Amino acid sequence: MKLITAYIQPERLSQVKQSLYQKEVHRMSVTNALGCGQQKGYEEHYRGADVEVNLLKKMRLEVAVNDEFVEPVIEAIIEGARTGNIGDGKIFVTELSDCVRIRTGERGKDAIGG
Amino acid sequence: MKLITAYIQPERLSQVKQSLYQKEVHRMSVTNALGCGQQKGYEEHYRGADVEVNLLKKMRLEVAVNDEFVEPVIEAIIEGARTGNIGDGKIFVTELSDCVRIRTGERGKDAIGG
Amino acid sequence: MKLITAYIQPERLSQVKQSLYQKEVHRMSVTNALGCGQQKGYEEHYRGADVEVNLLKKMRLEVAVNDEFVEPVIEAIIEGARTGNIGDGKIFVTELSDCVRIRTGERGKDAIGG
Amino acid sequence: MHKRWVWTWGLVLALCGAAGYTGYAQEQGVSDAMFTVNNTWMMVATFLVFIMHLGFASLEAGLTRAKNTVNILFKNTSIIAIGLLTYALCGFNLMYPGFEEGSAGIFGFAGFGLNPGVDYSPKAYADGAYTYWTDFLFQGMFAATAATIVSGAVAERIKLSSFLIFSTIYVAVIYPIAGSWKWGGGWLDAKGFYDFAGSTLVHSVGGWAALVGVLMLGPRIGKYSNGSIRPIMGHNLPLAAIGVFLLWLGWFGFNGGSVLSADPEAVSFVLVTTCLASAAGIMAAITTSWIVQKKPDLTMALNGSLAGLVGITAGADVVSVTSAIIIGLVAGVIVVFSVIALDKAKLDDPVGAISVHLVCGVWGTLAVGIFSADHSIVTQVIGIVTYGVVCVIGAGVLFGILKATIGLRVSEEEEIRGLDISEHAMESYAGFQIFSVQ
Amino acid sequence: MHKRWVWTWGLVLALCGAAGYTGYAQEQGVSDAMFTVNNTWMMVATFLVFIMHLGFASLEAGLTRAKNTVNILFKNTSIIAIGLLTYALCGFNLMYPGFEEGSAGIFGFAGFGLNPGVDYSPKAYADGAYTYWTDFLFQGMFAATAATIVSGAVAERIKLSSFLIFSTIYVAVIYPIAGSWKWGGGWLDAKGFYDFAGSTLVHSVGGWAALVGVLMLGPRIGKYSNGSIRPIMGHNLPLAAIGVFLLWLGWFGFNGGSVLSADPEAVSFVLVTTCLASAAGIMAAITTSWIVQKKPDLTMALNGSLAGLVGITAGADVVSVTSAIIIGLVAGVIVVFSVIALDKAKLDDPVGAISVHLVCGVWGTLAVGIFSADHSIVTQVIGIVTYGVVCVIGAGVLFGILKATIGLRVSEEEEIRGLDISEHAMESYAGFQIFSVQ
Amino acid sequence: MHKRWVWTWGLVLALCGAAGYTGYAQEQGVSDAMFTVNNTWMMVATFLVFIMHLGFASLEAGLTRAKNTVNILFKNTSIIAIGLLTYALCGFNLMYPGFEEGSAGIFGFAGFGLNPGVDYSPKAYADGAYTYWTDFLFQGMFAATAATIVSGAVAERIKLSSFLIFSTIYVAVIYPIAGSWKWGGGWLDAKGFYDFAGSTLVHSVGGWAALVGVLMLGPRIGKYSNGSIRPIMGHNLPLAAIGVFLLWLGWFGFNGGSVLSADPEAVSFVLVTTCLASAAGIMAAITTSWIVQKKPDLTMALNGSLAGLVGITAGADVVSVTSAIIIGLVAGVIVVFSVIALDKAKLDDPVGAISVHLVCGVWGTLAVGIFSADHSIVTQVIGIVTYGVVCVIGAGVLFGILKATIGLRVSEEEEIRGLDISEHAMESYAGFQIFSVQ
Ligand SMILES: Nc1ncnc2c1ncn2[C@@H]1O[C@H](COP(=O)(O)OP(=O)(O)O)[C@@H](O)[C@H]1O
Ligand SMILES: Nc1ncnc2c1ncn2[C@@H]1O[C@H](COP(=O)(O)OP(=O)(O)O)[C@@H](O)[C@H]1O
Ligand SMILES: Nc1ncnc2c1ncn2[C@@H]1O[C@H](COP(=O)(O)OP(=O)(O)O)[C@@H](O)[C@H]1O
Repeated sequence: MKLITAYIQPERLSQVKQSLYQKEVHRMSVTNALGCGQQKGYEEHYRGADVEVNLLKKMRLEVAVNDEFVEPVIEAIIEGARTGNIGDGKIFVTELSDCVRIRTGERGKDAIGG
Repeated sequence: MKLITAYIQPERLSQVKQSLYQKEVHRMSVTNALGCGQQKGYEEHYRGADVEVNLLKKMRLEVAVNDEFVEPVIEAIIEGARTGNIGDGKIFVTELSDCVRIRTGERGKDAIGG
Repeated sequence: MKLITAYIQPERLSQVKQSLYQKEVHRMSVTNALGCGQQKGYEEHYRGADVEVNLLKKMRLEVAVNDEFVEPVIEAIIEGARTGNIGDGKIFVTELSDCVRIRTGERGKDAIGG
Repeated sequence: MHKRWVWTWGLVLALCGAAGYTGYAQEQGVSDAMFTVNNTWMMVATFLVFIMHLGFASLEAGLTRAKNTVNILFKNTSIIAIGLLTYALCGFNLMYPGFEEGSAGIFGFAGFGLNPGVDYSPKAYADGAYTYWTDFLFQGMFAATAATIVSGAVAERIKLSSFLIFSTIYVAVIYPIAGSWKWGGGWLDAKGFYDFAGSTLVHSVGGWAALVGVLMLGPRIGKYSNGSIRPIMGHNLPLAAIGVFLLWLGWFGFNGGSVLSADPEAVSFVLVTTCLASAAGIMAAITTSWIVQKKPDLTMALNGSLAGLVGITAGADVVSVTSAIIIGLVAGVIVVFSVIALDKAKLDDPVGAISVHLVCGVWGTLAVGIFSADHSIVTQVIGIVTYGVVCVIGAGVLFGILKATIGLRVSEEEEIRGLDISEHAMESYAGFQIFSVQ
Repeated sequence: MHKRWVWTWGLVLALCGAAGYTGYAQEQGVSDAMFTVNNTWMMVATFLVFIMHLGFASLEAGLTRAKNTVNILFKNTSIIAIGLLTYALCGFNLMYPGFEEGSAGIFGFAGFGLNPGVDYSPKAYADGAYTYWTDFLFQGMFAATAATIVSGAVAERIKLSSFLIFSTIYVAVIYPIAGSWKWGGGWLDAKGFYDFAGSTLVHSVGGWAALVGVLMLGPRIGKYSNGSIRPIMGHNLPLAAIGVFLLWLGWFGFNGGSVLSADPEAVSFVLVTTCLASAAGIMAAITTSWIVQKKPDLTMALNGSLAGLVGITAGADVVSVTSAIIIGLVAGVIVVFSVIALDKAKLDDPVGAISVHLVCGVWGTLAVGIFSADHSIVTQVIGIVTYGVVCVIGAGVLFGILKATIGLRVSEEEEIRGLDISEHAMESYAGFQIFSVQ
Repeated sequence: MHKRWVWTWGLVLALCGAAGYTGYAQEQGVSDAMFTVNNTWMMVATFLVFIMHLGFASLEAGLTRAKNTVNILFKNTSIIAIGLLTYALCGFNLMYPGFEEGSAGIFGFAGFGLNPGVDYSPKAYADGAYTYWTDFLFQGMFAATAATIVSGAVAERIKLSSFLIFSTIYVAVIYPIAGSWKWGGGWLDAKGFYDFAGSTLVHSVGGWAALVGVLMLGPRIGKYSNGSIRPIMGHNLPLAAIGVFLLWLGWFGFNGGSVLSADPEAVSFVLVTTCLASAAGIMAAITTSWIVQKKPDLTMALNGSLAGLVGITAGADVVSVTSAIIIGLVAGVIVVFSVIALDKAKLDDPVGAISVHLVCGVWGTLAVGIFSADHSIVTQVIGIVTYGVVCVIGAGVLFGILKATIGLRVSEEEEIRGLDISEHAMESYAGFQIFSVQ
């Protein structure tokens, strides 16, 4: 099992969800995040003083999947999130030792999906 | 060491905290998240147009623990969060390679707890 | 590759960013979080009733790095975040199996940085 | 047709006389200019009472959770519309049915709709104090406030449809009939009961219904658990503060307009007692909450202002400046203890409506008997009890029927998700990250 | 110099007569006291119209996204400043150029700047109804509202500089010249066209420009995608509700002040029709949205209030109470269907300005012909069409030139990031976590 | 008893004469109707000044961080209460002690409490301009504003208890004594110093204390670090905009009421200069900030409005329309540069109170000497300096004693956590995710 974490542009979220649905992935968790990377920030002015803002709004997606779903999910995220511009985001994959469904107590592979 | 990440219903948070305290787990981090899963979403109407909302409010818990605490923590979270309804949430467990306490610079097992 | 997750005090964020920049680390993601640990909470009073607040505001940093950067990043975070007071925060390190840059589709070590 | 001003007028004159001012008002007919300025003043007072509805909406929304804000705003927007339309349809003519002078009337009805009558002369209508239309609109703005008071107390759990039905009937029938007994020149007026601008007729009438509503609905989920009180905090205190300042502003018209003419001495004196009572209420509530709760509580300071205002409303024109300050101070202390006591009794009133409007309304009505030599405390008690009994029964029957039929309260799931989504399918702050563990 | 009051006066008197009230106003010269109360009333009305600008700012900000709030507030703050300054510079003298009586004037200009003239006598200026200064300020507050109406419709995508240039010219030149045809005593006035307080002269004039703006700008990114409508929700509904209550408050002055004296009967009657139309608009919009959308929509209730108010504005003084309620009910129904229909037609109006101000403005102007025996529906249609043609051409040419030169719309990147950052480099809610996927 | 109106009256008359208007006001005794309309106007002006307190509360809260909002609202709610109560206790009688005419008084006290006197006759009290009660309430509403001005400048770091003690004494003693020199008919009035509605007597008096407070407190943590300015952004700009619009609304009463009668020509002229100065201030501040800061800054536009209003306040009745616009334009430019300059000087004023109220207050007072032929710039400078010296000393001593005893500033930890939690144990936006890295 793997945990896939992706940072994407907020306005791409519904597109990414669409792509994931097409790959039959219906489970995910989303968090708001601020990202700092290659993408240029912007200046804010307030009452005569300036401040450089380089933490830009991003969406953080977490999808826990069984191993055979890793590549499809990565593809789906790329498909939904890519615009070709700097700032499109990153995907991180980590090993998942275990997974528990709280409602039923199921464990492992069965708990992840459906 | 393991990192336990759990998605639960927001209104169960204080219950879960209570259960964790009973197992002598006093450290945790909480983030707001939006979750999409088996739980049905709802429709919003705004000025004559509808929109399907399927990202529901969840709380994301992170608890870093030494290995012997993994099962007690999972039990505690289940105890506090379970209502038996769809949407109760999931728990994910990942391997933790290292842990550092910023204040003291302590590392590993000692840094996690007390 | 490693994923470094740190919880720090919100007001230390710009300091930590500064330290990371000095180590040539320019990529990171930040999320707002609430933390519960050794640090004492506070009481809120509202219309005659009290409530104990022990989830304090924290910033959650995520930095994905290649292995040689792990120690420099940990040092930089400590340098920027340490005040010596309880509540300074924690750093967690997990193994990263893969990393993908959405824009280019690059994978692994190359995708993490520059 | 008898109108409220007839009965109040005498007292205003008495006060004017007392303050060393005699004069123009006694003239047989007032001049055109005087008629115009009187009417202009009453229209300004009407605007001020109107803006109280925004005050209530803001205060109630501010002191409740973000997930119920659309619902509260919706209720308040509906109520002003319902209030004005039903008052035009029947309320006005139920409240001022034209009881025979000295007839100790209990019920009268002057017919449906607005109609100044064939022999209507604007200036003669109220001896040059205001026109028929001003009279209707000023009184109509009052009417809706009674229902708005209930709105805050039952917030975050009442079903929208039940609330709207309740409000419509309460405001269209119960409020005006009960009001006719005093302001309409009915039996309580004949008895000498005194309530200048409505500590009882408006605020307690709303407050009693609020109490009944709270009793019949029960507390919000999570408010009282395991025997302890878990505060459910208001989501937007600037909004609450805006509400209270607007309510105070509105009170200039609520009390100042209740003089029912622009009489300079009478109106300006009423404004001074009103403002000083509010200021005293604030200081007393701040002090009390600082001592009792250890920290100075903004929401108590805000409630203190309203407490002072409700307290002075019954006697703003018949008590001295010093008495006004005392009335306000006492109200400010009372309101803090009342809020705490109701919570101890597990009566969950999110905005403190019962404490502010009912408890301080009763206090203000009693205070007339205490601080004004011309009024008897016994008569005041009779009035208070009468309104209490009638409103509790009226509200109880209404809420009871609704509970037995369509139900009073939303489901647990709807309450947890919030009434905005469940009743309106809308969010009040789209895009904002708002998380509540309650 | 001819002023608006001359033409309105006759109708007010007619109404007063009809309502059984004759009297003081016909006197040759009013007393000093009457002059003072008239002028005081008109100043109060001016304040109320002023506060409508805050109402518009709040409503527009509330019904759009948080990332464009600074921009909206900035536009509304600028507009009141631009409106007053240009009205002082030329607007006032373009709108009231002093056409010869019965001359059917089309264009006149009484010169730049404010100048009451050498033989100015405050009391004689408007037969004791108000001073020159009050006249200017009251009319000046009206002027800026026309541009504000446009602001909401083109929000979240128009370039700031283009909007400011457009507004300045529209309010300084087009609004007053068009206004002179009726209120300035020009040819439409001579034809018998009737628009009491501006359903057409203010609201439709703003509404037509809003329509042209929306057509030329196109919808906001993401509003209509793949043939379906994706609602873009307002970020702060309490702010929107504050806006609507303040607008209603302002309407007491907008309509009440348009009587152009403190005449008790005329003003108070106008206030009653105004309020009842608003209340009826609310109830109708609630009911319609509850049926059509399945859930009761707060923003529709709020729009319903404004719809009723805009609807009654043309005839508030010449229709009966019952007619006022009917006008409000119809407006409340219309506004809901209009909002939905415009969306179907992919005309993206974030706040419903076209539906409220243009559609209901047209309805209100027609309603005068329907509900008042003294006015012809044909003449009303002539007026409506005239203003439509002139405003569409005027706004079209202005927007067209701007589009061809400096451009009308911000870039896609700026729109996605939000106008607050891209145009002002500021955030409206610093520190708040606001995420929008649109 | 001497009252402020006596001294102002002559000038109002002079103006009226100048404007070609002579007449009714000189009559021996005004009619009852005139008395009533005068008093009604003054009461309306009182309401408007009252609502300025909500304006200040909203503006200050909006321009500071969300973690200090409860504290700011609490201070503003307290100040209006403290202001009214102390003004009733002693302020009114310190400010209008009844100096002998031409006595060049420095200190007088007419006794504690409110008491119109045994021979009080409402109409004779101020020659039919207003009653004793109206006089008190109007002046009382003014009093509290001086302390409110300080509130914004010292926000986010001052200890609540110290602030409340400071305000109480400043408003109860220093403001009224200083005020008595001009409005109370004291020595500065005898010298010919002119300040129509309080550019100096209210705004500078508040502004000087704000300056002293800022100097003694030091900047907020993190504002100036490593030699550079790190802006600390206001958390709610819609709230700030609401504040400014309400302040402008209030200014209609602040300046319009300072005519101290409803004189149509005088009041309406004052309203026109007031509004045009505000509009000019907005446009000048927008232009200046657009050029200097590269982007148009909403908070500067809002400050520009207030700058124009403060600037015109000293001479609203004695300068021409064109002069009013120039005064506003200059104020709008000044305020932007002043804000920037204070920041460069590391004087941390979160809301720009010093720039708006002190700097533009001084400018406005000087402007009377520049733009009105009847007033000497030398006398104006004497007045400005006098108030500067007295207020700096007064505020300095008060703040100094507090600093030496209970302390002025909260601890670093409390400041970082926010005054809402540390002073009140409350949050202003419960449930909202608000994160600030400052
Ligand atoms: N090494 C990293 N660690 C954590 N987050 C990262 C890292 N690299 C990128 N991100 C996240 O991905 C987002 C996009 O990265 P950016 O460098 O701007 O674009 P791109 O990958 O297209 O060059 C960043 O804003 C940040 O949230
Ligand atoms: N595979 C997954 N990846 C990420 N988050 C998940 C996954 N499955 C569930 N979740 C999270 O858990 C929440 C509850 O899941 P849901 O399927 O609704 O309930 P249940 O597990 O009781 O059937 C979701 O809203 C989501 O936040
Ligand atoms: N075991 C843990 N699991 C998850 N988060 C933790 C853990 N320990 C600490 N944290 C996070 O680190 C923050 C600081 O911890 P705390 O114990 O208060 O300080 P310190 O580490 O300096 O003693 C906490 O608020 C919490 O967010």
